[in-house]
Amino acid sequence: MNFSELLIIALAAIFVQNFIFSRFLGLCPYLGVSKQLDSAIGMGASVIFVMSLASVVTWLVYNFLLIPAQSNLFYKIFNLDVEKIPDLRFLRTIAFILVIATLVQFVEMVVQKTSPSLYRSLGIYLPLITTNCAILGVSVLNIDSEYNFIESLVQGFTAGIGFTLALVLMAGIRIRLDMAEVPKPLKGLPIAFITAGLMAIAFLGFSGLSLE
Amino acid sequence: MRNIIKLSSILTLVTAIAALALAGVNTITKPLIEEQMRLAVHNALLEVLPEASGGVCVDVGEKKGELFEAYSSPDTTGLAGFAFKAYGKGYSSTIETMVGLDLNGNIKGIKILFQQETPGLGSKIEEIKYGKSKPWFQEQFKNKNAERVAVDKDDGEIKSITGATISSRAVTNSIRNGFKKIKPRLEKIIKGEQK
Amino acid sequence: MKKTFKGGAHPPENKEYSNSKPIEDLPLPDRVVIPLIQHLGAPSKPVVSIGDEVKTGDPVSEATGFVSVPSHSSISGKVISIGAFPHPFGKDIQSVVIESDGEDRWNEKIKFDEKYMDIPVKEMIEKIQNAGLAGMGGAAFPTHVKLSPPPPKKIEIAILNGAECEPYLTSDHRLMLEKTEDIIKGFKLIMKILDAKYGYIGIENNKPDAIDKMRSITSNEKNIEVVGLNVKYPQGAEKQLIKALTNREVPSGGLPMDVQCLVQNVGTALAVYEALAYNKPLVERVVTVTGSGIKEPKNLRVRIGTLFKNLVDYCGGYTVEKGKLIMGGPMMGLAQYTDLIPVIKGSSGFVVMTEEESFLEEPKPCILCGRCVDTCPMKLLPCTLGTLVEYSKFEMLGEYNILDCIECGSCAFVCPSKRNLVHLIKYGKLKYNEIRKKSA
Amino acid sequence: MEAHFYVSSSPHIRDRESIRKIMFSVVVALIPALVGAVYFFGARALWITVVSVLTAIITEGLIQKLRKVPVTISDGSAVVTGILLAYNLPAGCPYWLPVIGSFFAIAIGKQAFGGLGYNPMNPALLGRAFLLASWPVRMTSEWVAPRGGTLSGITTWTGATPLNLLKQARKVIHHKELYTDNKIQESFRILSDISSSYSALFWGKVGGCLGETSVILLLIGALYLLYKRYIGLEIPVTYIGVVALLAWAFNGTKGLFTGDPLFHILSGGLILGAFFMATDMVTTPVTVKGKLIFGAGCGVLTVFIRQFGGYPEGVSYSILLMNLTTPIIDRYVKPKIFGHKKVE
Amino acid sequence: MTLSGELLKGIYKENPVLRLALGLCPTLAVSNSVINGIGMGTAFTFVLLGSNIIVSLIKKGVPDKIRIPVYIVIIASFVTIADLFMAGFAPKLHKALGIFVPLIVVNCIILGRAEAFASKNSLGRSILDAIGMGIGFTLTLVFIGFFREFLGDGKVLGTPVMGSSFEPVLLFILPPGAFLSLGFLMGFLNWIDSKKVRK
Ligand SMILES: Cc1cc2nc3c(=O)[nH]c(=O)nc-3n(C[C@H](O)[C@H](O)[C@H](O)COP(=O)(O)O)c2cc1C
Ligand SMILES: Cc1cc2nc3c(=O)[nH]c(=O)nc-3n(C[C@H](O)[C@H](O)[C@H](O)COP(=O)(O)O)c2cc1C
Ligand SMILES: Cc1cc2nc3c(=O)[nH]c(=O)nc-3n(C[C@H](O)[C@H](O)[C@H](O)COP(=O)(O)O)c2cc1C
Ligand SMILES: Cc1cc2nc3c(=O)[nH]c(=O)nc-3n(C[C@H](O)[C@H](O)[C@H](O)CO)c2cc1C
Ligand code: SF4
Ligand code: SF4
Ligand code: SF4
Ligand code: SF4
Ligand code: FES
Repeated sequence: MNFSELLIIALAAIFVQNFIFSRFLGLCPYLGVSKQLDSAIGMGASVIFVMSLASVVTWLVYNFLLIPAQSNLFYKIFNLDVEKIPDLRFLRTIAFILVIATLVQFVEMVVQKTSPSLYRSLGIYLPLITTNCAILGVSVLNIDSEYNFIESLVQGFTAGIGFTLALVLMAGIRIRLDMAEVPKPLKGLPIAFITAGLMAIAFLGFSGLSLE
Repeated sequence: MRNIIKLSSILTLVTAIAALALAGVNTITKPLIEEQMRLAVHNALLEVLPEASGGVCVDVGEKKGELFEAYSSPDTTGLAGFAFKAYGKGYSSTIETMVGLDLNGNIKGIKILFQQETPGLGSKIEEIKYGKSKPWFQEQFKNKNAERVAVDKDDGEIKSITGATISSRAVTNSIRNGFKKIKPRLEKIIKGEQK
Repeated sequence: MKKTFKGGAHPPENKEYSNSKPIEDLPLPDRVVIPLIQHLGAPSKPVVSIGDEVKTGDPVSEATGFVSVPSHSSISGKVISIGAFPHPFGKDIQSVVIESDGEDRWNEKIKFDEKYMDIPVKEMIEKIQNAGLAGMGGAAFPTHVKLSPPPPKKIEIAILNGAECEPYLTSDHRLMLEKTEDIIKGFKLIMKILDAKYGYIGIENNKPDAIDKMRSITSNEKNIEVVGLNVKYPQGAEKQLIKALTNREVPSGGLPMDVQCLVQNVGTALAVYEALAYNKPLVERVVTVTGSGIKEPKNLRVRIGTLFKNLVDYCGGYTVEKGKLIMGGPMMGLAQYTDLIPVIKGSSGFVVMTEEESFLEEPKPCILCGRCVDTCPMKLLPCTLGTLVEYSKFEMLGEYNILDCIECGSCAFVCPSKRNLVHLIKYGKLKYNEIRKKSA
Repeated sequence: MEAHFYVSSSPHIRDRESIRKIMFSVVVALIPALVGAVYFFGARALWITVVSVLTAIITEGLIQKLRKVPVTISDGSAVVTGILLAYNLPAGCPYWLPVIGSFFAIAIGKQAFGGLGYNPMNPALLGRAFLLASWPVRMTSEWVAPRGGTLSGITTWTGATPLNLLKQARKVIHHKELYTDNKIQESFRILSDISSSYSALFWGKVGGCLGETSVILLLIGALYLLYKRYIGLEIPVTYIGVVALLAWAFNGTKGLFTGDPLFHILSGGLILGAFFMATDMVTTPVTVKGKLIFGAGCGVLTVFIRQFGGYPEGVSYSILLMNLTTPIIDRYVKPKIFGHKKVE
Repeated sequence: MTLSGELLKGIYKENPVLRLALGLCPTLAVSNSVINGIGMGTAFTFVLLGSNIIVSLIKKGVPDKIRIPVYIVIIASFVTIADLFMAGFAPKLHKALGIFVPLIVVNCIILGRAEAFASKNSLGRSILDAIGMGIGFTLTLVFIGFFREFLGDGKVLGTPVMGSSFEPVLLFILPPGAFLSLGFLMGFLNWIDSKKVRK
């Protein structure tokens, strides 16, 4: 595996194809939890964690259970012919969403048990995350891009970082907008969208990035 | 405890029903989807290698679906040419191009299979000018030697798209380099055929 | 060591109106209004009734606790009224009104006591309280309280504040020139009371004559040093002065004694000397009457309770019909709506500005230029404080340490958007304290 | 005589500085560069600036009328935005470009947020970024060669502006396998010739956006603003310093520490950006420490985009991106408050 | 509420995107052309209709504790069906919409309607609700798509309609254009509302 390739995946996920500014994934929490800095940071941390975890687990599910290839557990365990392995790829969506939902529940339980203080700061965001398309999105993207295990992990982790970056920057600006004479009809969500648009314009500065 | 078991079994049941229903749908759509994919490739092949019309295309790639032989008759005799897929990193996507070649390595036609370049800029590699039926950028490649295609900015003959040199270069260079890579294999196949 | 602090502003000094005018005695007024609140702390309680005859220096009220001081009659005559009268603080306040008999008969106990240096410290402090001393540098905090730090605290350095950094004001300047010996005597008394090791006298470099004079008088005192300070507002603010002279920082929410320092105004030192050596209560003070709204600006020795109008008349009257009357300097002083207010212990000066000078532009939105931040001597973020108050985000004020603001006005002075930052901050402090009380 | 007194809260005196004075000083400081632009690129440079400024003023006035708030076009901030936007355009661009750009800058970049003081990002740069994204061909190919000079500032190369030339040459050298020998040799020659453009870059005899080319004329204006204390050195110095350092370290083609820092300082919009746009107070941190971070961040991003980005120049995007961090910097980077032990 | 009200509310008054601010990701992501909007809207409406029907039918039989997971499974099934059929019959569109077809599963509108409406209302109303919401969603996508395609690419439904001298405002077809268009559209609706209130 090539380090510079991983770096490219990371830079793309954070800057060039930022989940918010370019891929449009995870906008609900982006707009919902960006009113305060503390919650933005908390949410960001939770998303980074869950995204990395989800990338890994869904990758494993897909490659060991769903696809008809030698990596499939059916092949390994039952010594089936590759041709005869059931092609379960059509179950991808349903499998991923269930895995993610279970995962988030599980994480919530573990965090609650092991670190009540962490739970207090992150716990409230965890349920929100299940229905966040960024998590499912990164899982599907990993598969569509035919990434291997490490690449998927890197994309999951860095996409979470990109999301957090966007979220925290937005929170900073929104606190300021709260104390600005924004024209009435634009107050609230409209100006938040316009701000996101202008931020996306700034992020165009990273477009065409290539490491050479 | 009992409750948990009950809930889990309901959930499992629902999931199982769903999975079964989906399996049913899948058996209907799977052949359709596969046919669509095959058609996409096949149509592209026919477009870039009209000589092969009537014949079939046989996949000879090491990696599935990368390199094709084309025959002029249905019984796979009479090698008419080759086609291969070229991949080039453009401005914002990896551009995938099907390239048709005659036996001398001259391009018979190209077709962009996939690109996500900027609309209005890089995506002009697929632009069809008013009153024309084929994309002008791709038409330029006809009858050029695949080994020597280059854009005007690199002293070549392919007129690049204004403001989208990167995309233009990506297509052109991917064809040239792709051809260079498969050339030895093509020569081998041609030799084998002549024997 | 740099003899200054970080930040600060440079307002035009405008001291030339009066800095070369020797102190003149204002003729006795016909009547004086002596407010029962002239100091920080509990109000005093009257001890005279209407019709009583009083002599100059007789107490008219008594302290009502440790942090409180009595007031004294500043003329001889008859008490004609006790009631609420206009006061420089902007509201009507209980005052004793005395009509002069024109004779200025002084209380007999007020006379020179040769052995004033030898009385015990405890008695000295009592005498200072009985003399009604409250700081003359502006805040009017009872002097005896400052001079009796609670036992574990020890004052190492006593500081005499001769900075007089407010524009226009020159009363401290003139006092230092004309009463140099007495001030030093008072300062030495203060040092004795506190058992302080060192004494610093801080004077801004725009008063070289005062520095020279003070130096010549203290040349034999090993432990007293006269220090010239950068001319910069608010060099005279306690914390900034201590920083400049000793490089110590009074901790947030703390007092000078937390860094073993004490600051007294030069006028207070003089009053301490007179209280101990002559038994003289605080019945008069030096007041600068100045500004382009005054015909002949002067420095006047004035009896406490004299109405400001009397001062103006003595100075030739106003040059304008409309303008602004400020008790104190233009940076921190209080604007007055009438000139029928009495001189009080903390009145270091009155400034009258013309209408044009008093014109203030409409405030505009903050452009975040950061000038206020650069200038704030406390290193706060005045712009943010102002905006938070404007948008009623009072609960966030603590995060930006609003209570550390000394209300010096530097930020509002430099703001190109002309925002009323100090006004906002004062209001913010009020609201923030309310919130804190509620949650406590 | 009964006198009448005004009452207000302290302080009762105010400094003479005002927004208007500051803004018009910036206008004055920008004039030398305009004179230079007219000299090098012809009268069109002037007209583009005029069109841009007028659009900015009219847009601001109209929107304020529509919003029924006081019209503040006389405070000069729209004029500054208009001029700076014009300075960011190629001299050969059609007149509708400054019109649309200026409109976007004021209407969406500034007034949508409430007007002066409330906008989170630099309006002029937003206008430029909008134009660049919308009409990239116009914005990157309407260069005019300076009077008596070439686009590249090097007499032997005429094709492109300096940073573009550098970028293309570096690209060719990194991907030798894709290019003809001819092309590769040419690229090496460009790299070795690049230092001969210093003087052209310094005086402004080089292609580029109309207000960015002349380093000396911009510095004259900047010195005036520094003298008047309307801008501080914190941002420009850290910005330019970091660019120089990183360019020297990483921009060479012969390994680390072989780059050409002087070329990177003089070329592109760095001087214009560092002194006139990264110093826009509304969109930059208020504290000294914050400004140092801001400047350094701009420097890092500029070199990063120049080196790896799709654009040859990174100044405008760097400043815009750092604008986004300003509220966070202002929130977490506070001065050490007098009497506090440490910043929490 | 009247039956027609049930149908119409989703179009303007309770438009899921513009009023409830739900389903923002697909709205922004696929609104760069009218045809994408139609495709996405159709798939979405199909899933919403299907899941609303089933949820409304089984609403009594599902224990509260596992309501959400069951809904998710139901929704995911319909999404998969839509996904598979789209891939089979409209491969080009399928490719253009990319991962946003499977992502319908997490689209908050659908789960939201299942939770807030179908699980509490009769089958008929649930169907009307789904159709109304679906149309509201589709119309929004198509409207923004039209705007962006027209300004950003000079085309309507993929056909160039402006003369060759028109230089499209590329930004509108790029990601920032999506945010700006939606922001201003929402602001415009607020403005209209404020006018109405004043009258
Ligand atoms: C928003 C945006 C999108 C762009 N998209 C493309 C693109 O799709 N293809 C491309 O080759 N260049 C694209 N560019 C890059 C510029 O147009 C670049 O200047 C150009 O590729 C250089 O080519 P030239 O030598 O023809 O000017 C894009 C630039 C911007 C700002
Ligand atoms: C509640 C309170 C208690 C104080 N106690 C003391 C004290 O014990 N010792 C002292 O030197 N100063 C004390 N001070 C006075 C302050 O140090 C300071 O001199 C006074 O607040 C006026 O300062 P200013 O004129 O700078 O506002 C006290 C002030 C207040 C408000
Ligand atoms: C902004 C500001 C400026 C001040 N300037 C002076 C000054 O120039 N001279 C002075 O004696 N006190 C000044 N003070 C008051 C001092 O902080 C302090 O209260 C005083 O010197 C204590 O002496 P006193 O108790 O004898 O008045 C200033 C206070 C503030 C808040
Ligand atoms: C030193 C200085 C630099 C400025 N730079 C810019 C700038 O880069 N872009 C801009 O639109 N306005 C600039 N302005 C004007 C003004 O601050 C700007 O219009 C505000 O950002 C609008 O709220 C500048 C003003 C000053 C004083
Ligand atoms: S679930 Fe996805 S599409 Fe729906 S709003 Fe949240 S982030 Fe957007
Ligand atoms: S401003 Fe007033 S209180 Fe402050 S130092 Fe000057 S004279 Fe003293
Ligand atoms: S914030 Fe307070 S201390 Fe700071 S400059 Fe303003 S008034 Fe003075
Ligand atoms: S000086 Fe005024 S305009 Fe400048 S930052 Fe402070 S409050 Fe804002
Ligand atoms: S409402 Fe969509 S993620 Fe929360």
